[in-house]
Amino acid sequence: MKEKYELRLSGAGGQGLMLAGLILAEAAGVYDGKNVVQTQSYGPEARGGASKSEVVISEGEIDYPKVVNPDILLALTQEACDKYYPELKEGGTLIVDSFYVKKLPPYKKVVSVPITSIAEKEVGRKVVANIVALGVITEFTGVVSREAIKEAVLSRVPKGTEKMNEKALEVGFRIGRESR
Amino acid sequence: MAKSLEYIRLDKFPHVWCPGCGIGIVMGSIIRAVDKMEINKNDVVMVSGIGCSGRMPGYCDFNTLHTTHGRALSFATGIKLANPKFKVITVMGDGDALAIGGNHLIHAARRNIDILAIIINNWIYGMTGGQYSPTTPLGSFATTAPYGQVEPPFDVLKLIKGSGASYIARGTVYHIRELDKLISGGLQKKGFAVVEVISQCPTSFGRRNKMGSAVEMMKRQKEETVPVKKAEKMSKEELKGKIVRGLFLDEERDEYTERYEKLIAKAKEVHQK
Amino acid sequence: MSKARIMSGNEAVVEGALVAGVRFFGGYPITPSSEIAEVLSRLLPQVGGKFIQMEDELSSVGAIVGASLAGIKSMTATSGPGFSLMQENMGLAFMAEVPCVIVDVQRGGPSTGLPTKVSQSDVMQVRWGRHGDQNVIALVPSSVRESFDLIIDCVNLAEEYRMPVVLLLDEVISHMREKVILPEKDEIKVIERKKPPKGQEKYFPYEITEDAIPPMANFGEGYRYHVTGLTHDETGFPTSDPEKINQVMRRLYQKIEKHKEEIIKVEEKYTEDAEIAIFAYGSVARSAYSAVKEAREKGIKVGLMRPIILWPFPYKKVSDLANKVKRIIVPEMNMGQIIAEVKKVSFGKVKVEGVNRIDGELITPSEIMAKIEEVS
Amino acid sequence: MSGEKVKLKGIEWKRYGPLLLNREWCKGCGICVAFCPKNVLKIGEDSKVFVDKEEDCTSCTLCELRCPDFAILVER
Repeated sequence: MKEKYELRLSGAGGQGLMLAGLILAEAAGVYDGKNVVQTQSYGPEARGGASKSEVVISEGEIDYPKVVNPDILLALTQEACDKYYPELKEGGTLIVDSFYVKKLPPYKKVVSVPITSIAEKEVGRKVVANIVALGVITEFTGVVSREAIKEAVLSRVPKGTEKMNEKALEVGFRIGRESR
Repeated sequence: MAKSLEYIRLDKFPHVWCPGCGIGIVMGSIIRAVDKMEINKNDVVMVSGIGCSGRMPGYCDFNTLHTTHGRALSFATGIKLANPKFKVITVMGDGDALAIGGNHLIHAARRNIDILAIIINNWIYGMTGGQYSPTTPLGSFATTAPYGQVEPPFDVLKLIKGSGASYIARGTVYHIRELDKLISGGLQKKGFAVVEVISQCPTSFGRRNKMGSAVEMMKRQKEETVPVKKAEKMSKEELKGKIVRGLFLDEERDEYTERYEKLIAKAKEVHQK
Repeated sequence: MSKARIMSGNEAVVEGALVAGVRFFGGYPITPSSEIAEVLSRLLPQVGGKFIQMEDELSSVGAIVGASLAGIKSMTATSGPGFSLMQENMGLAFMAEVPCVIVDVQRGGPSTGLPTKVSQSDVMQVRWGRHGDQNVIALVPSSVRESFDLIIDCVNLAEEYRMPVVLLLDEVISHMREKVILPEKDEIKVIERKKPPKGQEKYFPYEITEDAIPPMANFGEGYRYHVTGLTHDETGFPTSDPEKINQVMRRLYQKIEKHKEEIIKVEEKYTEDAEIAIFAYGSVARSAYSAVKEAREKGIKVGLMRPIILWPFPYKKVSDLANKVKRIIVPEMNMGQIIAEVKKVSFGKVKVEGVNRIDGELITPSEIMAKIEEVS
Repeated sequence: MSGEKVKLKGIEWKRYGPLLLNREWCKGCGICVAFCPKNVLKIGEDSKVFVDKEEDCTSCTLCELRCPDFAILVER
């Protein structure tokens, strides 16, 4: 793995991106033992419209905490994709939910899968789309380990929903694998 | 006899208040209430805002705190919540309690925190030279009401009642035995207790409004007030220009710091799980 | 057990405050500080502490001063607009020498300004927000871990010096989550206020002592003393005697002046051989450090001086720095507030230049780098 | 003896029958005089209270209760 990864998880308020960002940070920091900083949009910004959560993962010290040019950009809405794609690092990975993002930018390294509809079909709940997305990111990019993300997910999701979220993660792993 | 001397800081006397000012009379009444309850002086905290009434804690041999204008109740809230063993008395003027500190007053009442709030109402900002206050009667003169007060005054007791205190009374310094009972009742009350005391400011209010000496002003307290029982039988017409005095509310309600102790027990239980 | 955790600056403040012994919080919610109140409302009662959401910021400081007089370590948290409202009763806390901690998470202003965005524009409000003269102590963390460490220092300093102490966060530090490993409790030093000697008959709450810090008895401990925001003599009673006023007011000032060398805390990186120095604090210091490392890689000799305690200001250290470098750059998220302090002691020695941002975004390393390249 | 000096808590008072006066603290407002049911008290030429008819005092304590200056005490 290279020294430093910048991730941006973007979409709309209510899609669970803040939790996803926190889980990713815990997977990298607590379970994989790396340095990590997570920031996110706050206030009205985080409620309606475009919302984002950013994670910087590094083997070394992290000074500037924000993401400038993400290595990995997750876009769960068309608006987020349009807004943040231009900032994607050259050679970076774009992961979109094709359930919402119909118009793809002219870019080769893109994973386009209907995350939300898969979440509904295979896990039974749309709300776990964020966890499915974490599975995809993990498996496709290797930015965190599978074990770490699993532990982080299980420690953060509400009690009683562990099984459902574990399944969502497994589904994400599978899609990630298939997309490679 | 001489009980009052046990409770005052003798080396600070004579006090700063003008001849005939009623604040000293209120202070005597508060002291008698504390004495009657036999509370250890170390457990009494007296808090004030500023102005003439703000000086009272300086003369009382309790734990005393003279704060900023209008904020007495916020400091008192911190003291009482931090250590509920304290018997906390706040002394405020009408400007203190009802203008700049109005918000703290209604919220202390809403919480029903066990504090005795004495509001000494002399209709005016006395110490600063006689500017009008939220209780200055319509048409009265003040240094900032040279053409007569144009704003209607607060009815203090209605305001408090709407906010949720558990003890509400109004007395005058003229009716001193009654005042002793009202203040003593307020001090014994577990909950937020308000006693409004009608008092005279001969210097800044009386003089400007041609009310005569302190004695004349106290005579007005006798003539212009009616006891609450009597007022119940009087018509609106008869009550015009009269101030009703006495005990208006004495209710048993859950007190804030006791409720908070229960919250702590609950939180500890949740924590242990 | 100490293990790695992911937590925000605001959460770290809560953890640190509890370790330092804070058992009373009175506050009023305001972005970006509200998480401090939210988490404390849950955690304080679990340890027998008290949390109260007051009706406004004026009463919040009133309540914590009251609680502190009752003997409980207390704090509040707010942001710029709320901090403005707190100035009045903070002034009383200075005058009456009541220990308490105020956390100010800076956001953009004036007025409601930029509620959810970062700024460093309260640095002078902290210093000069109140009327009258007083020395202040304000700490500026640059990381989540440091937020934990410095809130403990704040509580300790407040108790030690009998005064309000400010933890000056900014929105970036308060909201960002970082991996931290917190120290064990037994590794943390907690200071309690100096009390009058046991059995002492007469107590002067504002006694003129050698260290300029009078011992503090709590309400209820038998001394029944008087506390006022008016100028007072050593007994605590109001006085208008110029000699007495002078004595007490100068002692108040001396309290910090006398101990400033012990209080001041500065971190330096690569300053030994630096030709250009960056003076940065709070979140901006992170960007500055990033720029310093980049510049060093390019062979430009740049160093960083970062005040961990902003007030009292490290004038001596900055003056020494100005003696050895050719330029000082002061990046800050305001129109140039701390730069004036740097200039005060650099005047005639070295040119001082700012990098300023007031749009709610954190200054980036590349903006600082551009300035470095411009002046090198 | 009327006018006898008495020390209470280190402060000097003068006794007139059941009444103890502290003329140092009296500001001469006249409240005690005006509301004494038996007209026992008067304001002197020095604008301070004095006991005029100590034999009429019934120890009702109204003067003590209403004195804003804590300058009168009544023995009962």
